[in-house]
Amino acid sequence: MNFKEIMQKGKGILQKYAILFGFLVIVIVLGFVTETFFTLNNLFLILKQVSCIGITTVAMCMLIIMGCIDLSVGSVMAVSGVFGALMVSEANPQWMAFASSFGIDPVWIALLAGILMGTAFGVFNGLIIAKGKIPPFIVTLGSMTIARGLAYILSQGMPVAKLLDSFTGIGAGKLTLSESAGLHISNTVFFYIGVVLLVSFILKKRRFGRYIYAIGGNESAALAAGINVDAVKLKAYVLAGSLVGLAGTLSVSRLKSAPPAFGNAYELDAIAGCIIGGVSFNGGIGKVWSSVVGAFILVIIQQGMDMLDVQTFYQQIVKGLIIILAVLGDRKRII
Amino acid sequence: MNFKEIMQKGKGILQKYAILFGFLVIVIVLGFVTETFFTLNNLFLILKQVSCIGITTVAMCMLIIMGCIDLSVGSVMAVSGVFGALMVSEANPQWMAFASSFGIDPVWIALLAGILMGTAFGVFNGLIIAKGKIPPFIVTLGSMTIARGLAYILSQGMPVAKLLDSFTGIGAGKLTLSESAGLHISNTVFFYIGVVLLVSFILKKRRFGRYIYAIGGNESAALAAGINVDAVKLKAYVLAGSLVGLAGTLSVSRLKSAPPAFGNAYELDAIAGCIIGGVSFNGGIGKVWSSVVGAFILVIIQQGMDMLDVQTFYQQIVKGLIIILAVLGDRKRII
Amino acid sequence: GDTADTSTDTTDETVADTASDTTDTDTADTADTAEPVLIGCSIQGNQSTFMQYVVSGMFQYAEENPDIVEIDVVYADDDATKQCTQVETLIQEGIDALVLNPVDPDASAPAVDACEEAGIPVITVNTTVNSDYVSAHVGSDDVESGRIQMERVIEVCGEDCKVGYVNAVIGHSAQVGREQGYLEVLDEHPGVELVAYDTGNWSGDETMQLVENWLASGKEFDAILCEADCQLVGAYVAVEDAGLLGEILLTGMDCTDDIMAYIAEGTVDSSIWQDGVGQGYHSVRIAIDAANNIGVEDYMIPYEVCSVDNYESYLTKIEERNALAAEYF
Amino acid sequence: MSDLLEMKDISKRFGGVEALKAVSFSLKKGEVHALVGENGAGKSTLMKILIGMHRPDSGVIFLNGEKKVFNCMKDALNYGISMIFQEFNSVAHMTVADNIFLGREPYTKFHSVDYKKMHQDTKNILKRIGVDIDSKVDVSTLTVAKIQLIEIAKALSYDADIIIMDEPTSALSNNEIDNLYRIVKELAADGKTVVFISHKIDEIYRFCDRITVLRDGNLIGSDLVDNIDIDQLIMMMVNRQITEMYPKEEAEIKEKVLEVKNLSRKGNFEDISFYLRKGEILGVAGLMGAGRTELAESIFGMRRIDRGEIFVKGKKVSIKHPKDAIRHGIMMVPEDRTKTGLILKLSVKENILLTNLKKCMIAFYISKKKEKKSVETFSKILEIKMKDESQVVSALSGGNQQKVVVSRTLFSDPDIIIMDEPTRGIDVKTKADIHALMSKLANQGKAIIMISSEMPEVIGISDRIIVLHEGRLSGELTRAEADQQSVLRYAMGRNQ
Ligand SMILES: Nc1ncnc2c1ncn2[C@@H]1O[C@H](COP(=O)(O)OP(=O)(O)OP(=O)(O)O)[C@@H](O)[C@H]1O
Ligand SMILES: Nc1ncnc2c1ncn2[C@@H]1O[C@H](COP(=O)(O)OP(=O)(O)OP(=O)(O)O)[C@@H](O)[C@H]1O
Ligand SMILES: [Mg+2]
Ligand SMILES: [Mg+2]
Repeated sequence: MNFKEIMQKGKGILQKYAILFGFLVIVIVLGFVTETFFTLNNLFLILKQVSCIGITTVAMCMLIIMGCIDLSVGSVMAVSGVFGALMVSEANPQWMAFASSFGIDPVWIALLAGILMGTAFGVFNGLIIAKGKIPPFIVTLGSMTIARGLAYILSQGMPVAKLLDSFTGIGAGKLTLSESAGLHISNTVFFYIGVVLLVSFILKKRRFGRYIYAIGGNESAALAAGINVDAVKLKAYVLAGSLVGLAGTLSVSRLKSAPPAFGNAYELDAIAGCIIGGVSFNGGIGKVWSSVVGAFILVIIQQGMDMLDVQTFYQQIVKGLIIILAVLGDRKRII
Repeated sequence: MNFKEIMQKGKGILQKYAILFGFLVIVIVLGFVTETFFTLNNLFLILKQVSCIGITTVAMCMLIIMGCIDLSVGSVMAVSGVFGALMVSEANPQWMAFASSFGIDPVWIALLAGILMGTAFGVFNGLIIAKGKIPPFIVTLGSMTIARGLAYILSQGMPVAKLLDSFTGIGAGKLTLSESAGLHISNTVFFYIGVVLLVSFILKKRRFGRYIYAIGGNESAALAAGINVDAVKLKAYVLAGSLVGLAGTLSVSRLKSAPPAFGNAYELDAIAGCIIGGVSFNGGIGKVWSSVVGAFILVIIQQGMDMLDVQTFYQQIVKGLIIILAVLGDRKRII
Repeated sequence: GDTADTSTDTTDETVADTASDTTDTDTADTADTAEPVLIGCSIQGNQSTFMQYVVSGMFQYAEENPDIVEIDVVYADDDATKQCTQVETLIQEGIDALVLNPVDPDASAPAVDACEEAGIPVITVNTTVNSDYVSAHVGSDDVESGRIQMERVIEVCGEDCKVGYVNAVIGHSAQVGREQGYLEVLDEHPGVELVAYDTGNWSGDETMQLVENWLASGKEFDAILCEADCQLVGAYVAVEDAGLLGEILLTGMDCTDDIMAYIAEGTVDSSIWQDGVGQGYHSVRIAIDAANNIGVEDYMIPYEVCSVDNYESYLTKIEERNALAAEYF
Repeated sequence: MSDLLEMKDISKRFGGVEALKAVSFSLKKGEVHALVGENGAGKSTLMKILIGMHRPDSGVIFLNGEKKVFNCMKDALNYGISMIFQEFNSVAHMTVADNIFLGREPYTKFHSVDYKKMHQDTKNILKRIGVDIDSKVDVSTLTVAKIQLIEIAKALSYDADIIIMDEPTSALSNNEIDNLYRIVKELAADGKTVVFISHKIDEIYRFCDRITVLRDGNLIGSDLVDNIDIDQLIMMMVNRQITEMYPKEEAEIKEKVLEVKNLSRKGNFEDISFYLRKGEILGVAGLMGAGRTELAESIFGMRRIDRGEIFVKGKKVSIKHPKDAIRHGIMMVPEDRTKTGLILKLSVKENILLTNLKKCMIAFYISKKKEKKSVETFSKILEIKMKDESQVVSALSGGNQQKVVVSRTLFSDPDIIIMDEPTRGIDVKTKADIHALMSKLANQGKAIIMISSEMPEVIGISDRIIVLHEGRLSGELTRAEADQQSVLRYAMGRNQ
């Protein structure tokens, strides 16, 4: 291999992993400029911060790979959280009574209710997209508004508060590694890891996952191969909906309150996370892992800007530029 | 032509104009339920309400036909409006002095500044999309954040107020048809009509317009046909940007104040308007006229719900359902 | 109350930099060596201009006292999750006290819990949070603002007037409190007819469309109340277009520039004055005390009605406020 | 022998187009059955109904004497019918193995996809049809020909009783066709039934036992190959006599108009030099993956070249974009009409006029009248079968679509025309028409480069032939020297 070839190869690798390199640069700069960035404490903090939106990003990732999208995730997180919280809110005795009537700990009912609400929206989106043959963008634009309205109706426009401690314990709970050093891993992190592993497995190792890639890559080819495209789409939206419902319920449990305005514009963060991580917007290409990287980059950038005292107005500009540069770096030869 | 064929044909027409039929149904219901809906006064009010967002919808329509999208229109309206307003704000003497220094009425400088700011974002979006080969969704997701940040920076986070009367006169001005009956047509309506005619002409009668359809239909075929795809894309984004800048400046002039938070989520309304009107989300198909119909439907629905005192919560649900039903009605045989 | 040394930990020597800053030895150090106290300020967002005035007040205090305080301001974009996240980051950075402007009374509570865990005192500003741990609150009562605005309307228009009001973003603490104030007063005055209400989402444009549609449907009002001046500008244009300026009383909150100009003209009746700069200023002052383990108490600044009758007396205040905000943003 | 399958009185219309009018069609076990007809005759539509992709408006299907309804392709696959589609159906960013096993991936006992078995099976299948492709590469990196082979492999791997091949050889060169011939014969010997759609007459006689002819959606006839001779067959297909398949007019060959020197593009072609003269038809032959398409696209500016120079009429030119090429008088008919040739959603008119809309402008706008006149000229010359000029091209049959692309090229009146597989998927009559047209154009002083995988075509109408082998120029032949053997020898890289 001569020098030129080595250069070529280097270029290729750099291009392929441009995002990761950019990510490293950001991390190193932050490490140098701030004192607290490179501490285990901060690592766990970042993990915790990533986890809820991270779960939603994983769901989005799966849909983007399938050549679809879901604009409703932010609102569905809200309505799921609100619905779940109602089951365990001392301020809403009729719902709490309903939840208690099942004879099991209302906390489980709440978790289930949240996930089911997400699933219901998944079914709704999936059915209309698969059977109605309407572009996902437009269906989920509609359901985004519907879910938000429902969140307001259910909560009567006010945050659902006074949640049972056992429920808020889900989000607040943590695994303590070292009491003295204050090292804890939040519960939500384990949920996140679980979701990442599960969806990775499905995408790589299950037929369903392969069909998601096939549909995203070439829908008519998938159809010609005898794949029940409609069923796969429905299934994917249902799975994504459940994950979003879970993310919403976990967030609410962390927040100890369910504001109906919650999750506004989270769909954009989730999409940005996927794209920054390298999931192709055209479908058919991408890994769950990419969405994890993207979600981390977004959280770390936010943290970095807060740490470096970047003014709020300028933060928006930086964030916008980073979204564009990330993809630009990925697509074009930057060296 | 036998009976079956007539039925077939009828079906075809119904399908083709499903949206228009739905629209008529809404209008008729509103006419029956409220007293004031079917008055000329109200027609002109609707026209006025449509006009600014309508201009943005026309711009969006052109981009969607080209197989692209622009998520930044809401923020760009804000930054254009803010920038224009600064030129004529008595509260910002340094900018006003700058505008006056040109020796022409600052009102024109303000209008120009607003349009130019929109154009600048058009250039930015267009260049990155065309040269960087990045999906428009992601580029404009980035510039949406950037434009919003810039609007806040320029306005220092406060609404730009105390605008010259001659500037607010642009939006407030109207053509009085009948003084006694209070029949006026707002100036902004004429701007809207002008934009609709201009863009219709371009799309139908200019080569540039044909190329937009060609690129939306099949980009690589357009390239192979010798179309300078990059240049056309850039040009389309620039044109769209200018129109959005105009819309932003007009809105601000109507509102007599330029809040930096202005136009939040307007991109969704503009997209919804196009799709409801029947512009294909896959590109290559659609007319400016469709975007007009869509924008009207959205405004009329909003008005209907306000008139009927439907509360926001339910309004959102209705709006979401209508977006979905409109497209569903358009795609599938409903009869 | 003095709650700053609730962190009665026993493992002082092993406690890493996070939790130790507020221990007695540390604060003593701070006082002696005159190393400035680091105050974290978590602001709900910049959707309404008002928060900028509050932040300006904070900066003003910090600038006046550079030796004793340093502040670090972050904005949460009206997202409670983001606020909790940012507060966690602030704690990581080692702040000595937190000034919290909660996005939501309940949803922002975990941010307070996090401070409690780290032994960092919390002062809330403008909006309260549902937590016992908060050392003090600086602000004005939202319910009160709704009450005095509605009372002003009834005072001018009489006991049997027809009113409509435009809410801020539904679920926001300011909206919840102010609407509650409206409804309380309406309950006390059964003669007043509530013709219509809806939300303007803190947007002038949306409010304009809403009021236009109200008026187009033949609804009649004696007064329209807005929960923020950034909405009132839209209502103003709608009323003006309908040729009803002067016939419908208009009132808002926050005394922004454009509305003050309308009040001077006499086309808008009033706006509610809330001393944002003062809230910010005093919140930092009190936070320093809390960080230094000095006992602190709530500090309430009452709302005032700024109307066509008395607006001159507010003009200089507003000028100062705007100059200050322009300096920091 | 009773019928294995019978389609009875099948009718299908698409909007205004009656694609099939009460067509009946039957298959016997173990036969290779040719389905032939002009472009747009309804061959693909009939087969798509059989595979369950389209639902017939009326008519019934009997399989082994039992009435069956196919609602979707899965049904057909379950009944043992598989199909190679005329338009390829592969997922570009999946591997070869993924594509072949799409929809029926093997599972391990832990219910996860068994990649090991999948790749092993893929290797076996590919070996069986004699193709050397790595099962682990992405399909996106393969040439049209290789993708075609994978489509064939996929259809075969279903182990179906009835295999429909819709123009399987259109992208293949002779080696592959021979291979396919062997496979088809094996299948027939195994008692499988093959439906073979092709426009290449010689292939039909070589491969098939029985022929069914469609014309304009009507069944014209069905009989054993032995009972129909070529003239008869052509008569049935086009309803008129074709006198000359390669009507070559002797044109006067003049000065050089195009010359390329040492053109290289990494991974595609190396050091290609040749010239083209006015009035000349230069054939470019080669096996699959020889780099002909890449070469043509690079000259036309659709791809970047790494090295080399291009001269047009003696002047060195820089071509970075198709528009540059067009400016220098070069036009191209692309290889894949749906991917790069046409904008399927737009009308015939818009597609034909796209490149040279300038001609239809009056002052600053496009004139409808001028458009209509221009389109009429070309639709007459090439006899494009369409409702009117505003019909969307996606509703035309493959052959008619190809004519639209050719019309566009002619409309912009170039001096140099590059045609990449210009008659791929075109029926005999139109093929002859296009050959005649090329000949006429050359006579009018145009210079033509024609890339073709059909040996008789290359030899039939070229004045000179260059042959590519693995991205390098391996030989050049004059019309007099050229015969099948010599061209093939060069194509396989044996220069001596
Ligand atoms: N999806 C469709 N929509 C509308 N019309 C169609 C569609 N598919 C086929 N047609 C029409 O049906 C007729 C038959 O087309 P088909 O593709 O079956 O022809 P074919 O015999 O396969 O021709 P070719 O040899 O060119 O492939 C044509 O007139 C075509 O325009
Ligand atoms: N998208 C691609 N990516 C990488 N390599 C490619 C790509 N397309 C083609 N190639 C390679 O370029 C070479 C030339 O391919 P090309 O399509 O030009 O061949 P061709 O002679 O036109 O053959 P045919 O048209 O019969 O398939 C082949 O080696 C092929 O593997
Ligand atoms: Mg066909
Ligand atoms: Mg080729």
